[in-house]
Amino acid sequence: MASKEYTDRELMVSAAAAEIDDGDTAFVGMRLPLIAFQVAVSTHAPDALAVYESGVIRDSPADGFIHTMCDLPNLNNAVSTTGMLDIMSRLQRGDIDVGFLGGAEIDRYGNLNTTLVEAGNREIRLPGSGGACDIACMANRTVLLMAHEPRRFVESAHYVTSPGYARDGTGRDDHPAPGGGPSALVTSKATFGFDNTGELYVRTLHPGVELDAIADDFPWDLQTAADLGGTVGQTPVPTDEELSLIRTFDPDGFWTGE
Amino acid sequence: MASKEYTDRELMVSAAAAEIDDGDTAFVGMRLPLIAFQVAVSTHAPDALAVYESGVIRDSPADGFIHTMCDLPNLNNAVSTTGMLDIMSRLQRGDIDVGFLGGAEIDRYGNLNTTLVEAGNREIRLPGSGGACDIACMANRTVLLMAHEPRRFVESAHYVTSPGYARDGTGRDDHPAPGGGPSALVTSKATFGFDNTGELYVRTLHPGVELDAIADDFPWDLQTAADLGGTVGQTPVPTDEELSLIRTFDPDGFWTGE
Amino acid sequence: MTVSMTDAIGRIAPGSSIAMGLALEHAIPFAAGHELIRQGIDDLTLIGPISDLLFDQLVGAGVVSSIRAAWVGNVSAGTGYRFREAAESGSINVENHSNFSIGLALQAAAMGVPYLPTRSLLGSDIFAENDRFLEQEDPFSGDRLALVPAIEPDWAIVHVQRASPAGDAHLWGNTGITEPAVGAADNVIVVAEEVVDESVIKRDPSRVVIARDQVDLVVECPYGAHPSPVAGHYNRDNAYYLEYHGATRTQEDYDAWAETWIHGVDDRTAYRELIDESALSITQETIAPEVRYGQ
Amino acid sequence: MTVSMTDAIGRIAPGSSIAMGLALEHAIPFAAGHELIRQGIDDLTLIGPISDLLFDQLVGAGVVSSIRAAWVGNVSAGTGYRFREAAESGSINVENHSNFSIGLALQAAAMGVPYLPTRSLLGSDIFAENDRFLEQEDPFSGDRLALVPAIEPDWAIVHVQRASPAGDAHLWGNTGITEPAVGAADNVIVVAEEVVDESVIKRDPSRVVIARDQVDLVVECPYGAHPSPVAGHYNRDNAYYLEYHGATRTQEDYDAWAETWIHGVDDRTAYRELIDESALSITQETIAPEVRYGQ
Repeated sequence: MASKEYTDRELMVSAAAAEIDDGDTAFVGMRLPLIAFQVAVSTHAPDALAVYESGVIRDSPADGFIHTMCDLPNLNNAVSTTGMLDIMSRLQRGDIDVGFLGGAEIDRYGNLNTTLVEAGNREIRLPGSGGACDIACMANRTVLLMAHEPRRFVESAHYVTSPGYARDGTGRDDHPAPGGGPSALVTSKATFGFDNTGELYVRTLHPGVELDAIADDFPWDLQTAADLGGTVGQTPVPTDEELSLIRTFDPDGFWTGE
Repeated sequence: MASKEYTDRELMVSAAAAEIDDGDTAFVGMRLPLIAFQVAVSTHAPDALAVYESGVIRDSPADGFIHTMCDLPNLNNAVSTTGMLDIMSRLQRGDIDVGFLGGAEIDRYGNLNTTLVEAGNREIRLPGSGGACDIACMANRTVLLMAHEPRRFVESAHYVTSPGYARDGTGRDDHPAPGGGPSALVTSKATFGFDNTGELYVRTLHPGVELDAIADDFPWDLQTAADLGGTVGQTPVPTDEELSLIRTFDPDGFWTGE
Repeated sequence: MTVSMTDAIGRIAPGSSIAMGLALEHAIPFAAGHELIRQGIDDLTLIGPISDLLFDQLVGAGVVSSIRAAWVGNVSAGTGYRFREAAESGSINVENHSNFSIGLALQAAAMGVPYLPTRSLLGSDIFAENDRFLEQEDPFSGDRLALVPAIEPDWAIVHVQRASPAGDAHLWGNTGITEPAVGAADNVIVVAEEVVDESVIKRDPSRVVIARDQVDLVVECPYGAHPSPVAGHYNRDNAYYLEYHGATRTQEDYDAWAETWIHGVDDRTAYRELIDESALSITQETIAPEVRYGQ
Repeated sequence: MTVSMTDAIGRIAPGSSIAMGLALEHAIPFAAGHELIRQGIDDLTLIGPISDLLFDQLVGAGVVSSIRAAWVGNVSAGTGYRFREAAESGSINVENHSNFSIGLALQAAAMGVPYLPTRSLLGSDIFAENDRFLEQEDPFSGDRLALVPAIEPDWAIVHVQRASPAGDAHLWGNTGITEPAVGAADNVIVVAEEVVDESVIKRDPSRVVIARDQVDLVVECPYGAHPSPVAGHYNRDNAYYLEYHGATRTQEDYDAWAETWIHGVDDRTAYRELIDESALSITQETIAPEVRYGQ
């Protein structure tokens, strides 16, 4: 692979930002989405609004690097700093267009585990849900981000922290929660969509990534857009403007560096 | 009756103020209790706190006359102006010691009607509950205030806006609400308590009032403290300090005049 | 999204349900109510905790078909005669609530759940007469609870001290059930004493009680809450409440009153000529201590 | 009711449940947590939404027996190693929540009801593994709901910008689930950057997030939330979070870390000598616009 002018995570941020439509209210959370929202609102989605479970509502990038949603630059000149129940109420009444989630494990139907994974005969305890379960249940759509590592793709999540689609192909039909479920997965090698039955499929490959090289990372027979009558495209590389913004928002590459 | 140095309503305010213990959190509402709290906190109950369903919390008299809890003098230098659900939550979790209620009708067991009364074959529509039903259900104890008029004392309230005690003598035992029920009724002629079965009895007579003169006002055989092994006392007249305070808080006698 | 009061109220269809008077006797959107009357938008369902005169005025104007509230009258004087007459004659339908039950109904809608449970209401005729409330045995404790179903108003109209053109509002003093109602309503009109630059609002985001994602229309209307008080702006016009009480005992009297106070003025600017603002102005000012953000 | 941190924490009995870190990564009461460790008050149940390091530190000190939370770790670096090791070994009991479920559990207690219903949780193993949650068919709509039972902590410890000696607190910036937790807890300790005269607080009653009737003890403790940020006072000490992550992979390493940062100082005054406050101070200040009350 030729040397790139951007890191994997910068590409992921660009791809995640593209999932925010102008006018969306986005539930942002931690890590890469913190940067992705700031890119989106600075480029194609000037009227997007971000809500954070701490209570913050923002319509503009922070004027300084933020490790967490509660860092003071994220409060300074915010639109509002209401409480968590108020933000979660927006989610529950269906007012959040898109929510971002990470995961240590994902299954074929977008169910995520951030609580407890198995490694050999050891169970590894992870930090847990935070607001992820709530976002997964109740956002109109969710965008999932994770490093592309084969161990993360599992036939069945050891613990379902954040529900995706039903494993019997009924999608969200019988799911009691009001949310629409995952609309995209962005890894460090590709972007994925979910078909009508809720099953993952490859949507675009990042530049330099071959389909064959990632198909083996999944313990099931991986679908692609081609199987669904479309074509597998290439993920757009971050534009110069996006890279400049990402490096402004994360000047030391804390979240988006190599 | 000799001319008095105070009005009926000034005496009622004094008697109502006496029902607030030092350290109490009192749910105040409208009209005479607005004045009574200010008298209590200025005299024997300096550590009493008043909460109002608008969200206001106060520990001191307003520096100016107030028609309603929301008048600006009641906000100015308040302790807090939180929301109604927050105040009602205090009530529901059992943190309100005493609440004040008025009524157009009261029955033998302290059930109050402020919604719909009968007058001959006409039903007269009154303003309704406001927070009265909630206070009646959930305050640790309630103090009821009303003008002493025979039509207000009824065998059975035409509409129970604010529950008192059960009409079968079981008090609050089977009542689902957490509150303790009425502890006192203050009219313009006497003060009343409630016995173990929840039935009203005369506790004290206001100066110049004879028991015989009020017994006929009730359509049932009125109990007195004497029937319960005590004695019917005389309601203390307002002290000079109380009268001076009442006339400071209500300089034109809007609530407390003749 | 800043529009004139005329335009804002013109968006409300006859037959709508409207939550108003949510901060109790504070910051009642009288100007909006009077514009509803002038435009003759009728068949309305009014929703609120208590209503200190505004609902009575709308009933008197004949534009109301239903009220879902805990108290309707005149806090200074007691009875609201137009409400009383309409309720007694059956020309309006009244759903009786307590302050808490109307607050919980709006909060349930704001939270996106079908109901909220409460320990209030049981044992009252408010509960007994209303088929919409349910009694439940609490599955955890066995306690008896009342379940209050959600109410989702078509509109909420809220009066605030200052708002950005986008709809973010600073509101202080009494708020009552403003926040639950704004969360519950499909559409929200913010009426502000002052529309200010967004930067003013953003300098104090923790003062924002209503954020833009909840707001559809912003109207600047100084003195728009008269005769109710607005913290930091003007006191309650007590005399108005007493005069109204005396002047509206009959429908004919109300009609004459409305001719002067509602139909006789085109808008709030003209209305302000009818009142003595100097008698209501703040003379003893309290300024909040400094609050800093920054980074 | 103003007391020293030592006195305040000394009132907490071993075996108590304590809600802390309620404003998420903002205004975490680290000073109070460190004093709990120094006094060896153990067998604690910790309650919170996410915990950005504080719970990990208490677990490392061996004073925790249970955690009821949605997330425990290090927001800058991911894993909290002391929590992970204790959870994996079974030396602490963990009740998994989502942020909303812990918020609703505290809100139910604050409201004085046994539970609150939600559309979240169902379909997750958080719901499936916990017998305390119940599934219900909504009696109004037939929808499937999860019922979250109330949690009443023995204590809530909350860090604020300023409070009166009586306990009325001005708090701004992120608040997370501070208000529900304060309403839910039997006892509340307010830790303030600044204890101010009551008159300062009363000049802005709408800024009061916690009122005295909910508060048992007030402690003045500047920099008491370090390394977390406090709006208007200091920024987050990001380096501290990264250093802690590297320095506490084993229990031995943690013990050495705690020797310096917790046991090596008697109180917050001594602690402040360990940090470079100038690197955290606010350099770009934003001052809230004026707010007036009055009459």
